[in-house]
Amino acid sequence: EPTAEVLHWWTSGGEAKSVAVLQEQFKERGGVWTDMPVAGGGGDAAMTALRARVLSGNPPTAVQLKGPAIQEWYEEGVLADISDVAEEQHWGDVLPAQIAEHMKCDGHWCAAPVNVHRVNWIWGNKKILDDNGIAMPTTWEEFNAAAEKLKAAGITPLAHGGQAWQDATVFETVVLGMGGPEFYQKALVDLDMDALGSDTMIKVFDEMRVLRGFVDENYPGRDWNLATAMVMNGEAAFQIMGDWAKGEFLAAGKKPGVDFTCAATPGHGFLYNVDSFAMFDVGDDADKVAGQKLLAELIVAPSFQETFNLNKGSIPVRTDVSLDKFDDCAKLSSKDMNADAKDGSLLPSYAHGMALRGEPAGAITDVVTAHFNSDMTSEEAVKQLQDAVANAM
Amino acid sequence: MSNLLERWVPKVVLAPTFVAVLIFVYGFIGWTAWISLTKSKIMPRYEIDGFDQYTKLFATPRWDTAMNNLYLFGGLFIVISMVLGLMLAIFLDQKIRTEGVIRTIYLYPMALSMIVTGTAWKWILNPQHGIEAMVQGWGFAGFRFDWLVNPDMAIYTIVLAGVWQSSGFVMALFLAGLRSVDGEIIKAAQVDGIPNWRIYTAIIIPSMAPIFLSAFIVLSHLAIKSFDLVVALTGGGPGYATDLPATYMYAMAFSRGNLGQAASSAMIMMAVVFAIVVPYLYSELRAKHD
Amino acid sequence: MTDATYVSPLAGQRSTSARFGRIALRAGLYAMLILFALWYLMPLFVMITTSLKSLDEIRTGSLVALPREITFEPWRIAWSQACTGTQCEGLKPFMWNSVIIAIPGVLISTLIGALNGYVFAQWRFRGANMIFALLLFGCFIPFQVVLLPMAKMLGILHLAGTIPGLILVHTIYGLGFTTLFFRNYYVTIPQELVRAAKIDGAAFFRIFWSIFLPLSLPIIVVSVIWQFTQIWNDFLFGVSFSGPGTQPVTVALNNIVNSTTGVKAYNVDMASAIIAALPTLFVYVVAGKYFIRGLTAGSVKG
Amino acid sequence: MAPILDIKHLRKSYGPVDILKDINVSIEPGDFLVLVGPSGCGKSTLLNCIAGLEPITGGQLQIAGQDMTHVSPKDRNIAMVFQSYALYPTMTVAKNITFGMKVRGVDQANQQAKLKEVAELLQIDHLLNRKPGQLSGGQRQRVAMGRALVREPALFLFDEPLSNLDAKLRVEMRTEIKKLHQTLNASIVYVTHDQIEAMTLATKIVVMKGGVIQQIGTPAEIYNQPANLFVADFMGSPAMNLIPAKVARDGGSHRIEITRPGEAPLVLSDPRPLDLPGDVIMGLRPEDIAEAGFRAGAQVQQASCMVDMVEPAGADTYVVSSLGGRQVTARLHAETSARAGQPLDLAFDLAKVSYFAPQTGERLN
Amino acid sequence: MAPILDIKHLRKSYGPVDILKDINVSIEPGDFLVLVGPSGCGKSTLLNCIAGLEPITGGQLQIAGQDMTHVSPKDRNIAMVFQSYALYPTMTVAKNITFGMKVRGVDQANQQAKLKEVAELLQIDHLLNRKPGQLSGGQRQRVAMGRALVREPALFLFDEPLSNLDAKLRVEMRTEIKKLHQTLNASIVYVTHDQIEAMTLATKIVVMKGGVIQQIGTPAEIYNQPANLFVADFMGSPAMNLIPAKVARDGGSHRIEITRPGEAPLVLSDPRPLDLPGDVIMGLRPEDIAEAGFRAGAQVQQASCMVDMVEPAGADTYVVSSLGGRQVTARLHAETSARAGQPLDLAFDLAKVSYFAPQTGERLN
Ligand SMILES: Nc1ncnc2c1ncn2[C@@H]1O[C@H](COP(=O)(O)OP(=O)(O)OP(=O)(O)O)[C@@H](O)[C@H]1O
Ligand SMILES: Nc1ncnc2c1ncn2[C@@H]1O[C@H](COP(=O)(O)OP(=O)(O)OP(=O)(O)O)[C@@H](O)[C@H]1O
Ligand SMILES: [Mg+2]
Ligand SMILES: [Mg+2]
Repeated sequence: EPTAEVLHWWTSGGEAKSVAVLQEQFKERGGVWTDMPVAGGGGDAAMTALRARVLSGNPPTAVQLKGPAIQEWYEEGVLADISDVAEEQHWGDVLPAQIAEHMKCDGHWCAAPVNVHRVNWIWGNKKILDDNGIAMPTTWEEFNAAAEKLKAAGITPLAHGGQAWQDATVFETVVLGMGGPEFYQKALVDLDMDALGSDTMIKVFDEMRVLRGFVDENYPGRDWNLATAMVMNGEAAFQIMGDWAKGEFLAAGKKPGVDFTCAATPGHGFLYNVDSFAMFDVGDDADKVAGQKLLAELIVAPSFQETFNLNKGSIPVRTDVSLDKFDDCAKLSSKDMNADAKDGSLLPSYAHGMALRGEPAGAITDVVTAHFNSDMTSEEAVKQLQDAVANAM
Repeated sequence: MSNLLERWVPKVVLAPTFVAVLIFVYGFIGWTAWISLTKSKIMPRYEIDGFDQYTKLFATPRWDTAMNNLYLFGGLFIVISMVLGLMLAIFLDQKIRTEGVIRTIYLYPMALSMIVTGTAWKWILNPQHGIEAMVQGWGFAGFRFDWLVNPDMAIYTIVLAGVWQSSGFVMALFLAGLRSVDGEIIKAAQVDGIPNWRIYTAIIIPSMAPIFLSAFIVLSHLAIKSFDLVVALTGGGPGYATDLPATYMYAMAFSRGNLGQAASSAMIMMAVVFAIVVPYLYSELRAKHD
Repeated sequence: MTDATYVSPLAGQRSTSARFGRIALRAGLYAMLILFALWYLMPLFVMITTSLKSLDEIRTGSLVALPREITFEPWRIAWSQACTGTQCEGLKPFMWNSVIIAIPGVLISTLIGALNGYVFAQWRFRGANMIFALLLFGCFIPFQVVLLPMAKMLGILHLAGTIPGLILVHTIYGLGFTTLFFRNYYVTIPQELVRAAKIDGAAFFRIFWSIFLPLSLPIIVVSVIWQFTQIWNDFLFGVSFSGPGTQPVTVALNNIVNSTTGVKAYNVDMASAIIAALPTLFVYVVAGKYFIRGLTAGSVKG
Repeated sequence: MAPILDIKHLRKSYGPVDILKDINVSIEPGDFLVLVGPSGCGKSTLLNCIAGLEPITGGQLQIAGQDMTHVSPKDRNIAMVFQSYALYPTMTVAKNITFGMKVRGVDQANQQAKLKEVAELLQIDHLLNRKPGQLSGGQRQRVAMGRALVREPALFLFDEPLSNLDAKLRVEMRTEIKKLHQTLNASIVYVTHDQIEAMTLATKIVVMKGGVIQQIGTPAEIYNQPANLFVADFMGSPAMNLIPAKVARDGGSHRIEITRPGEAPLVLSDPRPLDLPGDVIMGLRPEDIAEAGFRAGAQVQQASCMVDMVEPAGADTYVVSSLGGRQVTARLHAETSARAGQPLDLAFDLAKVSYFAPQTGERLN
Repeated sequence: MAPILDIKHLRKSYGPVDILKDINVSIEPGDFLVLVGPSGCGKSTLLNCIAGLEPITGGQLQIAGQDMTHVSPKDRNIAMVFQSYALYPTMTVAKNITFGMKVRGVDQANQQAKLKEVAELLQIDHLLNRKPGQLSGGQRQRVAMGRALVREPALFLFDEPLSNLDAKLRVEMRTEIKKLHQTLNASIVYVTHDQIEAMTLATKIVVMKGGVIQQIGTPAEIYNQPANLFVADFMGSPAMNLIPAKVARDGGSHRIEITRPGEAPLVLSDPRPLDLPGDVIMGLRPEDIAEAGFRAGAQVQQASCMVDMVEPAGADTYVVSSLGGRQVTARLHAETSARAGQPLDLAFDLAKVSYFAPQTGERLN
């Protein structure tokens, strides 16, 4: 019988229920699911455990992995090939090409995608915006202007949590918004030195500095959900955060379009954060191999895609899943994804480990967060950015 | 014959520990040293590459911050915990009727996972929710307590929470030490007209010198390994203002998949520890020999 | 006779004022103790109040205020319903894992530490100090460094993902501390006791068992408190070297508390943390009773 | 003048066990009180109570006219030498001795002068840099003495301070203590098991037994007129001979008859005007039984006795004979010709006799 | 028969300090060796070396004919009473005493029997359930004794085992130890500062000073023929009078001249066939100087001396006079009529005199 030991970091209520669906389906198909959840640090703890498991010669069968980390593990020679399932299920046809690319190692399939989170969302408190006559901004200039207005009205314009990954999240949306998709690709995906050192980048940092002016002074260390609560409670007007923030709004009984609004961050493009499962090489243990295949098949199958993403707030990775049951924000997200996939503005989020491997991504974050939390000049930040990236290569 | 055996007993007793330490400490340090010379990424690789990792390490501003923080945090944390722990132990040693309850209160922070207490501290220290807001609410509008969000002061909040968490244990350690001092000697001092505080400073505490060594080692260990504390309280922030070598190392090894870098930072950290601890150990063990 | 019963008024005054001073001193002492107790309790207060609030109240109210309406739901959830993965049974199932890791781990490392300390303090041989120093330095090895080679070792020993494996790891890295505690306690015990026991014909282990262990209560308490806390609260080893069925409670707690993109239920988090700490607190209370004074009383003169 | 120490109805118990029962003693300034009694009778406990180291169960205690019952030890102005020494283990000998002075703010020069003086007196000047652990038993004891001697308290408490010293040194120390007492007019409470020490040092001796005071008096009183059988038996070494005797009036004097195994009773006569019952215990110290011809005096009476045992002991020879069913010891000079199993003429000095009631043990004369 | 203990050229030093220097002693089975010497001379250290508790720096040590130099204490078959007691603090008195037996596998019934016997002997049977911390000093010391007495080792080592007991108990204990020695024919090394103990118990006395043996001999030899000035001065209390004197041949005898302040020199004559130099130190014990008329003997010579001081001490009275520039003590009976400042006829027993060379201190006769 197919068996699978699944290492993942989806542990909180909503997430856990979502995975439980998969577990149910797996069991229905006669599989034995061993759960190995490890939360913490956005998967860091799970990665730590994974390394120990691999080194001790006992890797889990399937592991929640994403972005270039998949290829990194592949290079260590520990991933299994699931091309036969992928081909059988015609993944190539139903997945956006960019996203499919993340699932492949050396041309063959080695991971199965679960969902797409959009990172570059900006959330707004509907009432505040209406009261102050502000529409969702579409450019950073608009945003700045609106923010000034709010500030004058005594409202914190931007709710933000001063954690490195949140700083990076804002940063990448600014890079995308001010530099455009092409610049984003060059700077944060290809790590092009010229782009990193360009005037655009200086402007980006300038904007970061401006944004900090819109954040209340108690932001450092704040959890993202507390920032969300600020928007909910009318203490702040906006928050820039991935679509998981929607879960907080919904959990508090807020309605999209009524109590809060969702929109893409100023500028054009779609930053995605795709969760996926990589299959580890389990040798010739037939049960485990069967488990991997079954798991891969179920993950990408429409029924799981639908239920899972309904639970989690993200959107299905398949383009052929009906969105009838999804809310407006999700529909918007899906629409944008399909559109942006065509013009090359569907881009991996660097802040969430989709664009870069750990080392350069971390190096960039170090600079971003250092800049955001000090009085460093933009020029200095750009210089440090170049150094750090060079150092991390 | 049995005599010979007997002379070997102490060594035989120590042997397992010794072997374990050789393998699991010094073997692993050797392994780390090796890895620090390689280009290991997410997993160890064993091809020697040279001292590149060290060069990179020293070029990283974040590492500088981390090391400086370690000195500052370590120094304050150890000294304050020691002083506070000793003080509380002495207080508790005054035939306090509710000793059991108070002792447990002082100790409990050790029992709680910092992942969660960190959140509580974060709220307490947060100017918007915590003490500052509370005191301002009492009418002291000018009151400021914003260390947590001030990059220059945030490290002191780590000290605060660290002391909160560990001083209770140090107290317990000292309490055990205090309780082992012969009561007759204290009586003699009392009759000699020595005031209580002098009895502690001049007679009891000197005879607890070995316990200080224990406390020092435990606290240094905690200082160096403070990881949860930072992660939970400040996440290393604002920026990376409160980064410590342990968080740096963890970030390198596990978040960023740069084992070589992590290994080199571990080696540097151990070298520093060695430089600080060895002289102390030397003097301490020497003195105890006669 | 008369002047024997005569007490000068000054004397009376002085002794009442001395008594008054003593009472004042005592009061000050208690005040200090209570003040510190309050400081120590502050985060616990926040945790407990939060754990008694509903999530709504947390979202909308002040974080550090008293609950408007008390609910025990979060405790129930934490104990038996919170999701730690696909399994949503709270902390309950994980407690036992921690117990069977912690108890042997504590006992073994304390016992070996006591024996080691006994050797280092009372049976010194050439090079013993050197070994002791090596052991101490071992206390400083960063666990991040240990993790990967240890994983490999456990793999080799076929202990990966098992409870004995975890016990082994905790014992090894606890030994430095337990040895340190015991050694530094035993060096203060008069050597004459060993001598008398030797004359009585007792050998190494007998002396240890009959003379030293009974003298060690306070330090055993310290060692047990330390080791139990370390093992019980350990996350890194627990998460790295456990398998699916052997995860300790910290991993579960972490899974409840530490999800990145899920809805944060602070009340359940806090309740979980307190529940997870209860066994440790229990150990503190029980073991704390043995902080006994004057175990060496009357042994030797000098 | 107020007594320097005045103890009234002091009681002390450890749990249910009463250790000290209704102790009443007072000491005038300049008194040298020696406490004697069997091991475990409560001497150290009494000192501890005086010093305030043990809470007392009942009664009252004044030092220098002030009620000190509840005053802490450090405010009682007392110096004490502990039976168990209780040296500060981490301090050198010099520090052990000077520490008290340092705390009291005595200036450095004075400290050193005092230290030097006391160390020389105690012959420990070559040990000043040692730690207690590196000293012999007697040396430790002297350090403990030194710690007390550098002070000038209202009251000294010495608990067997010379027990571990050799005879020569003990004699020297005894002299020094006597000097100290006389020159400083110090008030001292002193516990000893050495009867010579007790006799030569004391101005007042307290004999205790089982936590109860048996007799308080000058050394001569205690020695010559013991208040009861216990004191008689306890003081003096070898102990006083306590011989059961029958008494009969014989005109103005008493006729005293003492049984002897296999011989006619020994008959003595006490001419003193006493009122004795028919049965008494007669107490006579060994030195009051001499070899005939070596003792002169109005009431010395001779009799021939069978010698059971001869014990030479350096300066003296002890001779044991069986009288009244007891082994009676006589102290003879070293050159005596007494041989075991042979009769010997002994001289009994009846002027020195004490009589005790057999039942109560109380003194009768 | 092989000696039970044979020590050859034993040396012991702590770091640079030599504590014991070339010690050579041997003990036959059944010997009762008493070690005496000033405080700090190395007695306890010697016991520790014999027991194997301190590693020795040089030399050799045999017990019962076997080389034990490097054997561990527990295999030496030795019982020891420590000067510092070293009781097991967490064990009751009963456990303290039976621990050794238990370790050696003595069965329960025997243990209890032995315990009972020893506890009664030491009068600690009511204390068996106490911990050491709840005992008085003397009680602790007796427990320490008990621990040794329950065993039957090849050799007993006692380090001042009776120093904290009262005189009466000490005499009783002394008798018990003597009995033990005689009935079990036990071999014993015994340290004491009590000269009576030394004299009455020893079959052999070793006098030490500064880690060097001064004399080994029977009690009578040590007392009557001290090997040098140190031994002469050390043994006996009050000490032997050591009087500088000028000697001149006077036919077959010696004319001995002792200076006196403000008076003509005292002249005595020793008829014994000796070969003395011109200057000697004359040693005469206080008990060998008596009041004229109280001492008989062939060589008793009388002379009138000025009394400087009179010290009554119970049974005796000591009289001090200045002779040869020294304070010379005479031991007189208690009823002497001597008064300070008045002359008194003293009788000197020259048969008992020891002569010493002033420079080397060695005995001359
Ligand atoms: N650990 C040590 N280091 C240095 N010197 C020491 C040490 N232990 C003892 N001594 C010295 O060795 C000498 C002999 O000590 P020991 O205990 O044998 O004396 P003792 O003859 O038993 O004296 P006492 O009669 O006072 O007990 C003493 O002068 C003492 O100071
Ligand atoms: N903590 C205690 N608990 C119970 N009894 C005790 C305690 N301390 C002492 N005693 C008992 O009190 C009595 C008196 O003890 P104390 O030390 O005063 O005797 P002592 O007269 O000094 O005897 P020694 O001459 O042997 O030193 C002893 O019988 C002893 O056993
Ligand atoms: Mg006593
Ligand atoms: Mg000694």
